[in-house]
Amino acid sequence: QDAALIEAAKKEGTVSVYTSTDSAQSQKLQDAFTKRYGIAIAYNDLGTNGAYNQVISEAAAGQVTADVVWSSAMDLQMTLVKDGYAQEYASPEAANIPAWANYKNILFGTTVEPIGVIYNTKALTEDRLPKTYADMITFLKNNKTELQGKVATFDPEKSGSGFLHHSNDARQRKDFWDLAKALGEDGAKIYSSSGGMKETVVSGENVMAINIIGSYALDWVKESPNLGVHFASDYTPAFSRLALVVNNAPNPNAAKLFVDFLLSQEGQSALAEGGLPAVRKDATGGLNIDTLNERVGGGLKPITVDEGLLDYMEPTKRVQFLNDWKAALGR
Amino acid sequence: MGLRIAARQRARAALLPPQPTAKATDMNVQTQNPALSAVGVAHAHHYPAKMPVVGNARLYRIVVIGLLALAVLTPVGLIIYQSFLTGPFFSPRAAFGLDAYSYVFTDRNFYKALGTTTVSAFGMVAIAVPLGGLLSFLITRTDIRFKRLLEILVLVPMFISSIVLAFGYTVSVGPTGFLSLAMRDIIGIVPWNIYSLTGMIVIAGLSHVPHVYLYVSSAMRSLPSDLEEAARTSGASIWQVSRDVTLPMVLPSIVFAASLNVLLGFETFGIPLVLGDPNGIMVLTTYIYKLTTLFGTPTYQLMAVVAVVLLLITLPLVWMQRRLLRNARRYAALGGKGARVATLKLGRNGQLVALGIIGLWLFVSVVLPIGGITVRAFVDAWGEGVNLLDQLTLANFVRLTEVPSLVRGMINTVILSVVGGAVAVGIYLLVGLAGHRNHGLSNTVLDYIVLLPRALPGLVIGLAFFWVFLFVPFLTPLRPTLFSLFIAYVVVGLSYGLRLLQGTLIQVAPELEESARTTGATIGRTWRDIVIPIVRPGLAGAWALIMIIFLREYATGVYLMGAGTEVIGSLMVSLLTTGAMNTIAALALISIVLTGAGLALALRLGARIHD
Amino acid sequence: MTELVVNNVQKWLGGLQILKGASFTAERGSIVALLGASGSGKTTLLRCVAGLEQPEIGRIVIGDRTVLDGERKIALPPEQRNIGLVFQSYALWPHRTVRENVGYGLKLRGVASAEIGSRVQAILERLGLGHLADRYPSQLSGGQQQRVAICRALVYEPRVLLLDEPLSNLDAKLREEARYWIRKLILDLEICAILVTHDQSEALAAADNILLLQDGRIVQQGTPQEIYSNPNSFYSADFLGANNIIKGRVQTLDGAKATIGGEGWSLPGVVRDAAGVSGNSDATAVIRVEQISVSDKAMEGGIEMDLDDSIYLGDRWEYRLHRGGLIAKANGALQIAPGKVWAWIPSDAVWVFPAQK
Amino acid sequence: MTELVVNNVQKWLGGLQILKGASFTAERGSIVALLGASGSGKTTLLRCVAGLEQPEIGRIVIGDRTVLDGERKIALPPEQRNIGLVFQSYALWPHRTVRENVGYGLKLRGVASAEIGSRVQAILERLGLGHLADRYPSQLSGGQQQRVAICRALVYEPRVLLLDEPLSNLDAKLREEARYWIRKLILDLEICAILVTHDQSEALAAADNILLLQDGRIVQQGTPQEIYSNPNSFYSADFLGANNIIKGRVQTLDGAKATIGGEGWSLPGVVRDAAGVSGNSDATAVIRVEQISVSDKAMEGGIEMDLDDSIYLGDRWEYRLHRGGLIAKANGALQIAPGKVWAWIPSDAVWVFPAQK
Ligand SMILES: Nc1ncnc2c1ncn2[C@@H]1O[C@H](COP(=O)(O)OP(=O)(O)OP(=O)(O)O)[C@@H](O)[C@H]1O
Ligand SMILES: Nc1ncnc2c1ncn2[C@@H]1O[C@H](COP(=O)(O)OP(=O)(O)OP(=O)(O)O)[C@@H](O)[C@H]1O
Ligand SMILES: [Mg+2]
Ligand SMILES: [Mg+2]
Repeated sequence: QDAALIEAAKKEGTVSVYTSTDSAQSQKLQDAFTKRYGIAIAYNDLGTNGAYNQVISEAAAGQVTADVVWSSAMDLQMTLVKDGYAQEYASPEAANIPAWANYKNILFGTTVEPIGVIYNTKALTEDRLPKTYADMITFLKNNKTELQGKVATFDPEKSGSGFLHHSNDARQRKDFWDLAKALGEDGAKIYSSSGGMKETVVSGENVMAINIIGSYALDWVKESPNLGVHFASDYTPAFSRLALVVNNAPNPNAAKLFVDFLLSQEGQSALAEGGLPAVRKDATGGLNIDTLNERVGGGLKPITVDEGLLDYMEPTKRVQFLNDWKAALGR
Repeated sequence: MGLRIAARQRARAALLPPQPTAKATDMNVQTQNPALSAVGVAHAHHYPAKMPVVGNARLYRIVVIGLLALAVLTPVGLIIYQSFLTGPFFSPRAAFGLDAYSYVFTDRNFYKALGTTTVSAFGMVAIAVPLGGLLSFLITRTDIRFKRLLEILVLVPMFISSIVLAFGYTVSVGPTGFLSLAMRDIIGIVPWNIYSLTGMIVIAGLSHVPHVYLYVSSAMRSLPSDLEEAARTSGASIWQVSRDVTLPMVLPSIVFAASLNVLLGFETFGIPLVLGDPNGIMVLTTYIYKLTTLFGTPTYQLMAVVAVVLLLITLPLVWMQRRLLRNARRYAALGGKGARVATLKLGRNGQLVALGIIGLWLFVSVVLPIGGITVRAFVDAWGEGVNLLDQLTLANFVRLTEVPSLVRGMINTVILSVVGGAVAVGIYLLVGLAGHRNHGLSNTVLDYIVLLPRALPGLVIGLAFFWVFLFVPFLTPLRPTLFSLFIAYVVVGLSYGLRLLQGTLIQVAPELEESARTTGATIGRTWRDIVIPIVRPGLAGAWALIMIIFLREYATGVYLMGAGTEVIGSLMVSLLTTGAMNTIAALALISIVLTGAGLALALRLGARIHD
Repeated sequence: MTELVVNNVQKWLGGLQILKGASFTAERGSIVALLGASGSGKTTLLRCVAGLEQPEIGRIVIGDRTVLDGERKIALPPEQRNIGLVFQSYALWPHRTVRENVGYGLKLRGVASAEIGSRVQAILERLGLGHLADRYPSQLSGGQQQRVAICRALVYEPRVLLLDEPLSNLDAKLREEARYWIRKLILDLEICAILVTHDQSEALAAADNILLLQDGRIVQQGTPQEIYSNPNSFYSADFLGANNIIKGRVQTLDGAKATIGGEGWSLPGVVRDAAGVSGNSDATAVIRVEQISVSDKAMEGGIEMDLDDSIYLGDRWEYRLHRGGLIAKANGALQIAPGKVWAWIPSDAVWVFPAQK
Repeated sequence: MTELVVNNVQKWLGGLQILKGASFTAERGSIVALLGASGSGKTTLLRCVAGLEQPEIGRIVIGDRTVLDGERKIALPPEQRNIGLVFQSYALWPHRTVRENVGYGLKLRGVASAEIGSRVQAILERLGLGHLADRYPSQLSGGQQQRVAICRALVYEPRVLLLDEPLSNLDAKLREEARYWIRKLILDLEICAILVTHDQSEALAAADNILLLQDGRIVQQGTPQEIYSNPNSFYSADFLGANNIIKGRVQTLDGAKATIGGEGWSLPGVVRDAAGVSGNSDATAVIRVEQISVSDKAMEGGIEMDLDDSIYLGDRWEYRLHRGGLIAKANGALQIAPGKVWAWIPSDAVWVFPAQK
């Protein structure tokens, strides 16, 4: 660790983080950081759109207050980078994270969060659940009567995460559209938030929800006895919460120190403890990239942090995708 | 436009003193008074010029209404400006153009959403207004039992934001709600479906009854009973009295409550999001919501266009409202002859029927959603095949206290609603007085700007305020403080609070003010010593209302809150995305309890003033 | 036929007993005037009859229906009592035009709208309001509002008409016309009316019977002439008529005859309320102003007095007289110059009562 | 000294001209009574003086300040005019006790609170309200409220006092007391008062000057005696006094003397308003009731008439007489049995006016 950086950061005394991670999940991380450096965190949980919006608005107004943006909207983060809102920072910890998680020392993946399925244990049993991606398509097709109107998934039109999950699948898998059609045949219901989906599955209103954020789900099942989580063994995509240091950040040193800490073993362990699986292998206290891979059956396929994320930021392509999606779903 | 305003003023003028009309001119000419004929020639075809109205606090009125207009029109203007651009207004790439309009107006989904919204808004009004009027009548004008308790219970549906409310309904009467399951056990099927347009309308309608109740009841409370007694001695039964005297007398508040509810219907977000969205029932607000992510990055110009459409809807509403209420004096009834205020006797059967109606309504709109929330707050699992008793836990509440931002959020919310609410009522009162017995252009301005902020979805107005505080230089230091939230809340609460006060102000008989003036009080003194004390019960009511509104407001704060300025409502929105429904339910329950306590306090204060 | 029976009605308001057992009856086709000092409970009594207040104790019968019975806990609501009430405060509905205000009672009774129109117009014309039918109450003068209130209560021809100072804001001419016409209507329709008024000449002229209310109790009841010429208490004597109130001392007392006197004067009179009047006690005498005749010429049996002033009253002159502590007013047709005059006071016009505080 | 000048005040309300050029002056220490039919504009005129309405045309001066000038566009607000106004509708503040209602004007004038207390109590006692000081207006009877309104306007001793039927809800005794006391106060304080009243005896007794308002114009102005005995128009003659209105035909006309008659009767009289009265034209005569003396004994110069009825009026009897088309009322002290009577009508008491519709 660079002592000068720490010194300068302490002088700044505070770091302002714009994030979509709710503070319950990151409380351990925040506490650990503040305890270690005595630097206060102004923790702004703004949601993905809120964070993006505030950063670009502040920049335009010349009133930048954000130091670090730490958001799960990978595509929006990449857009910020591309549009020049982020500054390069060669973190000494960058070497300890996988290469796919480091985009040109500007954008860093901090977590690896699997995308999976949740189901109501009173309605479905573990053994009935399909093992692979392809099985899932068959399963949906074969149990139409049982599942009619009782399958939930993200609405890519209203949810940025949903769009990311679906469009990533579409990029990775040719049979994605078969899945979409199968969902359509089951009369799947679409939701704009994880919360909405979880609640309906907990209550049995929906039997299962597909393409849900698995890291959350792993926590949920601890509390809700009638909820189960499931991952396909051959293909479990995972997204990552990306962090960047904002251009002209008012507290650049504290910002850099915070990013360092996010990627450090201590920070990663604190994240894992809060239920956000660490991208580092050596993180303890919860799932890390290796233990997670085991947990999901070995098919973990993290989404690479690269320009590919911007594919669907292009309006025509995006609209095309959404139209295809709606057509497949029969809406 | 200018011409039309002038014409309207003239039409209105005919009912207000002193007014020029053709008839008056004729008489003027005919008069034989010699002193006049000299002047009369000059005035032959003119009505004598109006005398200047002095001592009428003109400057005060102009300044206050001007400031208010500034506070409302700045964000609104920003939205309108944004709608004519091709990108975010602050982006160097943004250019003028109607692209956004052409996108929205050629989008099939927009029309579908508009249609659905219209149906649901008017459906909601059709349920809420009659029920609200009936409730107000029963509670304020009759000797119905349990009045004190009912007064609070009736407002409970307002305690919670519509998202939480809708969520509460899913827990109780959703497809696997505890009541639905019980019903299915008894008759085999669940005879209702809340995930439908009808379900949305009924729920929205029932839960907006308090919005009507508040306005109408405060007007009814100050109605002297001799008017009703006169009708009863003429042979009218209680119901005829309420239909023929009480309701028409409070027409201004009913009309306002109706137009406000139409707007609320257009603006409501939580209920369609939770109940309509999964089945693809889309309304304008969820349509706007979609526009924030549809293109990856937020498309402000499209949102702005839809917001402009919503703004345009207010104009005919206000116009109609103004026409209906042209002759305000007709509703001034708080006369100078100290009439005794007595309540109508319901009789035994009347009591039973009335309590039955209220009980049923309370069951549907209070017990069901709040029961749902309460159940959810104390369990981790529910629904099909789950025995709720096995699931009881306090963990959800314990978790709240562990997260500093949630604790801060609760404190901030209480400060903002209790203190901020009181200050806001003070501000509304200043504005209300500025418009009181004022018939000029400034009053027209007031009428229109009052409803404007309510037409905009909270999310949009919050965003606009965020920009205002970001881009207006001397405001920037206020952005990270609660003050920015407060200002936005004041504007959002304007249509609720100001109108409530205006409705009460209108009922103060002019003689009461005139007698103070002739006794030697200036207009300011008159307001302070006569008008304000007379409307004080209304003030307490307004405070209670604003407190509730601020407590449960969620959308406005989404963009404005930051570290240290969290508020419960907006925190719940972000919790929704991570799926922490347990926490949301616990938070909601706490905020319901807080609201109930605050309201009881406000009513107590108001009550003491009233007796 | 008896149309209205009020029996021992007692009513508390704000912790005070306002009515302390009021009883009276009223006949069909007659007007009963309810007189009493301001605050004596007239309005409250009317409101009890109308059913707008629920007396705690008492019984009220209208026609052949018991509308109130404190013991049997019967209390019909106002709308079932078939009454008409003119409020002291008018209580016009500000949101309705004059026509609508007046027509409302008919509408409630299901009268065809054409007939409503003509009946309303007729009654409005009757009281000189025909041209104001489309105005709102706030556009009327006080007297016009009052007349509308009268029309509203009368138009549907109720069984019992309750009038609370219905003419107080009308000028003499209009008042007389309205009174005449109300009286006629009441006789024609054979209804019964209770008229609260503060104007005794109105009560004396218009009523068949007068009730005198004092402090929540009816203290005297009778025809106008009875009440006027046979008051049974100082309150009754004093309340009606224009009076000279004379404080003195009983000088001689012989059965109902007494002489009351003071410094330099004494007057023979009759005792009207014996309780508290005894030889040499203080007493108060009441002499109706019109009973004293004054002349500037010596008069046999007259008392010599000083005239301080003659005041013009339009149809007559008022004389201010005194003799020692005896101060009196009297009327006459002529102006008399101040100075010595002779006053003639018949001894049966000097009513002696116990001393009043 | 002239305290109030009202000059050519014109006012429109709701598109109608309500005041059509009212002018008058009022002196310090005097009471001006404003009389006029209901709806003639009395209240409106008072409101203009008070500054509650802004006349479009006219000038009003109070003391030495021009408070209104239509041409120079001056219009002082009510609170700068130093007036007191008693509203026809009382306009008591419902949220204040009687004491607070009355004390408000003093408080505004910065009087020390101890003094306020004593002055308020004194004035309340004066009008018999001392025990009600802590009540709210809604707990008072109508007459009590009215008295509170009077106290409120008087307590701070304004320069000009405007009273809009201030005594209409009081009974005769109370009214007389209040009137007497108001009058005394006005003389003592040397203020000037405009009294609107519908009660002509009140106007005649209390006022130094009477203004007669007809349809927004002042048609006659003078001392009570002038107005009563020298009316210049039918409206004036008819408005005041108790009158016999007699329709007939002019039979002879000789300067101011005329004989009016009809079927079976004729009366000599004087012409009071010549416009429209000519030989053989229709005419209307006004005879004050008190001018006719009636006797059941033949009287020289008397007219033989039929007495239909004697009606008891308390202090006197009213006789209903007729002779052919001549119908008249007269008063007397005695009851006379129906039948033939003789009426004596002085010819200068028969006022002949043009025929009225
Ligand atoms: N706002 C209004 N619009 C139209 N006409 C009005 C309005 N206000 C009053 N008037 C009319 O003006 C006339 C004068 O009213 P005002 O109150 O001055 O009468 P008034 O002489 O006081 O009568 P009263 O003795 O009955 O109180 C009335 O005929 C009334 O109908
Ligand atoms: N709510 C109340 N609380 C206490 N006292 C009351 C209340 N209402 C009326 N009173 C008192 O009851 C008494 C009778 O009132 P009421 O109105 O019947 O008098 P009234 O005879 O009609 O007098 P007026 O001639 O002045 O109208 C009054 O002394 C009044 O002060
Ligand atoms: Mg009364
Ligand atoms: Mg008037």
